[in-house]
Amino acid sequence: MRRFFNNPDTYVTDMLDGLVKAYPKALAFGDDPHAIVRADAPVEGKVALATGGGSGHLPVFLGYVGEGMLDGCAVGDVFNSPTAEQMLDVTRRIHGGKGVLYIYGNYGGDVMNFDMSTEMAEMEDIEVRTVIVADDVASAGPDEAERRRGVAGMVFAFKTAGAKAAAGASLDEVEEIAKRTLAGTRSMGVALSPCIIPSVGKPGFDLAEGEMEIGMGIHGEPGAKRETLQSADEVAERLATAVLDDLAPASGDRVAVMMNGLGATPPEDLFILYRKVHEIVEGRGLSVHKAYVGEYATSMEMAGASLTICRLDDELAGLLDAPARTPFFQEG
Amino acid sequence: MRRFFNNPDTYVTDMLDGLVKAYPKALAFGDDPHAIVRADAPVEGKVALATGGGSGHLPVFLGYVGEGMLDGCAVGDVFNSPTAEQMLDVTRRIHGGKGVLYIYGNYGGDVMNFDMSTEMAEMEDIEVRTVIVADDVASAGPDEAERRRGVAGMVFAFKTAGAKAAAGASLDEVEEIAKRTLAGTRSMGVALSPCIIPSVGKPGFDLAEGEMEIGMGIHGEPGAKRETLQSADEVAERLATAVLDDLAPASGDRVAVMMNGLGATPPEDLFILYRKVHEIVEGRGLSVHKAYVGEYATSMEMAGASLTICRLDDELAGLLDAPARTPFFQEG
Amino acid sequence: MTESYDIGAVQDALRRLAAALRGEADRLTELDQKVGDGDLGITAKKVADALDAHAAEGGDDLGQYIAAAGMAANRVASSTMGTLLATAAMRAGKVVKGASALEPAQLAEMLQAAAQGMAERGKANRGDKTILDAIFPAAEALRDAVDAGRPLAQAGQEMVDAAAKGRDEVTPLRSRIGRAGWVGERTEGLVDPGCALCVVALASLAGLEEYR
Amino acid sequence: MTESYDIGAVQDALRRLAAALRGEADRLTELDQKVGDGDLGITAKKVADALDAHAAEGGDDLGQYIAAAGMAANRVASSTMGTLLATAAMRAGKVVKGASALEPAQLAEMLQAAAQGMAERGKANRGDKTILDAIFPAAEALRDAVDAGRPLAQAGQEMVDAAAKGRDEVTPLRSRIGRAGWVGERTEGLVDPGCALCVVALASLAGLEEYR
Ligand SMILES: Nc1ncnc2c1ncn2[C@@H]1O[C@H](COP(=O)(O)OP(=O)(O)O)[C@@H](O)[C@H]1O
Ligand SMILES: Nc1ncnc2c1ncn2[C@@H]1O[C@H](COP(=O)(O)OP(=O)(O)O)[C@@H](O)[C@H]1O
Ligand SMILES: [Mg+2]
Ligand SMILES: [Mg+2]
Ligand SMILES: [Mg+2]
Ligand SMILES: [Mg+2]
Repeated sequence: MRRFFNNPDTYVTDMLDGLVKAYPKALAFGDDPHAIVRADAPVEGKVALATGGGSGHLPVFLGYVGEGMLDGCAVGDVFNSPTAEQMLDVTRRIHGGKGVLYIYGNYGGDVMNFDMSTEMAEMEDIEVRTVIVADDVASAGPDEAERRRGVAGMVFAFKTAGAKAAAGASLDEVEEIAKRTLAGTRSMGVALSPCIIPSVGKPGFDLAEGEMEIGMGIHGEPGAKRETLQSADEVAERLATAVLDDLAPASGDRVAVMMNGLGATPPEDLFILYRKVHEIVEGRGLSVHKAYVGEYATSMEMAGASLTICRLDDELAGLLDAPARTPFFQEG
Repeated sequence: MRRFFNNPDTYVTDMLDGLVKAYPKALAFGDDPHAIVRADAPVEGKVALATGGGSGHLPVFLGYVGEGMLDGCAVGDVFNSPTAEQMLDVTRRIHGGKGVLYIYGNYGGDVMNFDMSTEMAEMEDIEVRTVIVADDVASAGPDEAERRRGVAGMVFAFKTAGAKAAAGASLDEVEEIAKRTLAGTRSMGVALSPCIIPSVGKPGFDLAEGEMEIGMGIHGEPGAKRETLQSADEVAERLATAVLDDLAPASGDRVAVMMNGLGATPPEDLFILYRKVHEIVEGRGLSVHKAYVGEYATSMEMAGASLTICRLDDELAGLLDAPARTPFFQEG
Repeated sequence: MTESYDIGAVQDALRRLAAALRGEADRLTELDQKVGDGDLGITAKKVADALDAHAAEGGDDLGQYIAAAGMAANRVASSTMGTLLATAAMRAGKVVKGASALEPAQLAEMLQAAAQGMAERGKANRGDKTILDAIFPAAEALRDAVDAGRPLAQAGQEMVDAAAKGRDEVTPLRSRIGRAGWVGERTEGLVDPGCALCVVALASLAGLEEYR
Repeated sequence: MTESYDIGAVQDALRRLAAALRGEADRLTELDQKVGDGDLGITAKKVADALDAHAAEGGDDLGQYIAAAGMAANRVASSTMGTLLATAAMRAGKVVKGASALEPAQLAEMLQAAAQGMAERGKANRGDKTILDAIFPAAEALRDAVDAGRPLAQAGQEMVDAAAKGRDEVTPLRSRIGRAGWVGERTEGLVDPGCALCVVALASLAGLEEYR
């Protein structure tokens, strides 16, 4: 394993300790060290946003906690859900009197624990709503789109819903923005190598040099197909075609495009992929409102990339452009 | 090779094409596609800052072109200097009437080409000054510190000098800030894997799993020592000790700390390293003004990390905190 | 004389459950390795530790005490089964909130609430080949036996028999949900790990430790 | 009658230089592989292509024409040697700016300016085992021969002999600069690739193509 850590058992707590040491003005612990909230939480009179999920995907999830985005995040072990109580801890700390919106990826353990946390929060008279992210078109067909996994597309929902909440909107309004954003968001990824969970110590699957798995999930869930690695332009075309065919935007639509690296893929390569995606997007008569090229949702040291496209209307475009300040993401 | 590209010969031009497509409002080409400048260049009445060097290190170099940092960058092939004429192209386009400061890393080819560009620019009555970055303590002893390589520490000079220029300072003043910043900046890295130049197609050297090379350069230049991979805390201690012993700050000094990933190392691991570095820095009676944890200067898909520490005075601290907006770096 | 459980009996039951989960951990891991990610034994051990720690503390309100045992389990195990077991305990506790002793009818009500809670939590259906296919028949059997006035020992035996029968009936089927759902066809003929855990757990609660 | 070079002669010289660099590219690569990164042959070929393209165009001001040849070379080759060759041509051109024909004394002056330019550009010293150890003796020999009024053909022969002697004198030494400087001890006894290129280049300019 070509990695830096101490003890696999303290991998996540060491990481969180380093994170709060690095950004003491921005982030704070809850009662539980797996609960991370804005240092100024709760923001009174604002709808609060929370997310959560397994570690190993930075900046997803806790990297988006900050002004203009999320208020808190419950952090699980690597690729494992946090507990309901950790989520409840976050929920309590960020609640500013206007309710809490959960936005998180569609994984069984996360859903069950967030649901449990919701029940417990409601017993404390905190109103909680949930919007589940299911943007990965490779994980299920359009007929069962609600079964899809949640991947990098969640970042767009964090941004738009976060900006709406920062602007003073109600829980209904913030929830509606998150849903509207995700209704227009689709993703697909391609992996060129596995990654290693420190407590396991070896790759969860094999992927030989020169192979690629189109549609692989961010924990190594099997993809649509394993093939010979193709040129960047061909890979970009595969991803863009799958995402755009499913999203089916109308000519003239404005979109945001995210070319996301999974971990070990250099930014240089991502720009080479983006170049072709941009051409394809414009070739379909769409205009790119904003491009996001870099690491937004990762899988440790996995080599690979994912493409996310989000259809925008005027309000969503304005919310994407609104200011945000987190340790991992800034806008405006 | 687990990488995305089309033709090795067009690796850099494809990358730059994608980059300018992604950030058309921020970046523009010069006459030569290897010359990248702020879209609003030249900024009249401001000292202009330029850098340059080989590709393969994003965000170094061109990722720091933008408001509050650099005005332009000449981009060479992977790990190869750009040409003098490309540098001259950048120099001409960014010159706003108050002179140009070159800040770049101490590599033979870069130095010669920037010197040549300087001579040519002076024939066109553009005043050019040069500050060379030589922050890597592993590359030469303190007795021949001017021979050291330039690595991630250059980012601090880009930031402080860029902020000083944005505040309207003279070429003398901006040059002095860059020099003062670098006089207090030291770095050292550790590599866990090699990286691959696309046109070469195979790693430039071997580094087996379970080995680490302390002090390796960002192009794979040999380091101080090849050893068995140690725990994150031990690695952090090695780096921090080497950097701090050379810098020799006084107790009570304020510092900025950069825990930089070389490419394939997950951000999670960087925070685990940072945690220990933070303890050591505070243990020496220093206070951390600001931490930078992430990828600031990379070597393609190399696994590894580098530590940079920069001693600050009040003015430098203020310049670090001043606003900056580039596609890869934002502040304030 | 009605049979009834006080706090001491509940603590004993938790300890028996913990011992059973720990004792069967390796077998549960083996079963989960075939159809899932092989962490069910780890979950079982973590939950066992949490239950033992909880049993070391007392409580007046048995409902709250049992719900808190669920919370304690979830705190250490946020996997699917950890969450389902926590939910089961929380729901079971909720229906007897305020009680200082538990009578057979309440026990039957608790198991039904637990099954219902698991179903709501996991949004699976009976026949999807999950723990639901063991716990629902068990809850129904317990309710029927208690309603018919049969002694608790016999009612417990009928409960566990029903759970085991449910487990075996779905073994030939294909898993349709969770990680095993991705394995598809190859799950046919393999015991569902969650069902196996359910039988072990109910048997220990009923004092039938040798039952598998 | 003084010997002198016009634009046609300069174009011919550039073409001879290009042909020689191309012809020796593989040998230069081999030499650079032993002590450096093995790209010197690539640089030589790229420079050769640029010189041929430049030779296809004419120019009135020979100084500017030769300086522009250097710029053209740098445009395609930004490696150490590409930059040094470009600098050499630019400096050589500068000292004859405005000339439409070049006389022997000017040629000698040009070679000295070229050597001086390389030294300033690379900040190396004689004895560091670089191209400087070939080009400086060559420039001195040319100047002496021209000063003594010897015919240009003989002066050229003396120039190339001096370059080769300089190259051979540093071969036993250890490289102290550039990539070869990192290789250290193992460079002792190996020919410096830059010196080898210098001999080839000067020989071709002097019309002594067979000289190595
Ligand atoms: N949605 C669900 N509802 C009810 N039970 C489920 C569900 N998903 C899985 N299970 C049960 O959980 C068992 C696996 O538990 P566990 O190993 O903790 O899951 P995982 O490792 O996938 O989180 C399965 O054998 C099945 O009985
Ligand atoms: N600083 C220097 N000054 C003068 N000549 C140098 C210098 N560094 C290297 N050289 C010469 O350049 C030759 C190598 O050229 P080249 O292969 O282009 O270098 P690199 O591949 O390292 O850029 C050496 O053999 C030596 O003669
Ligand atoms: Mg499992
Ligand atoms: Mg699991
Ligand atoms: Mg070379
Ligand atoms: Mg080279």
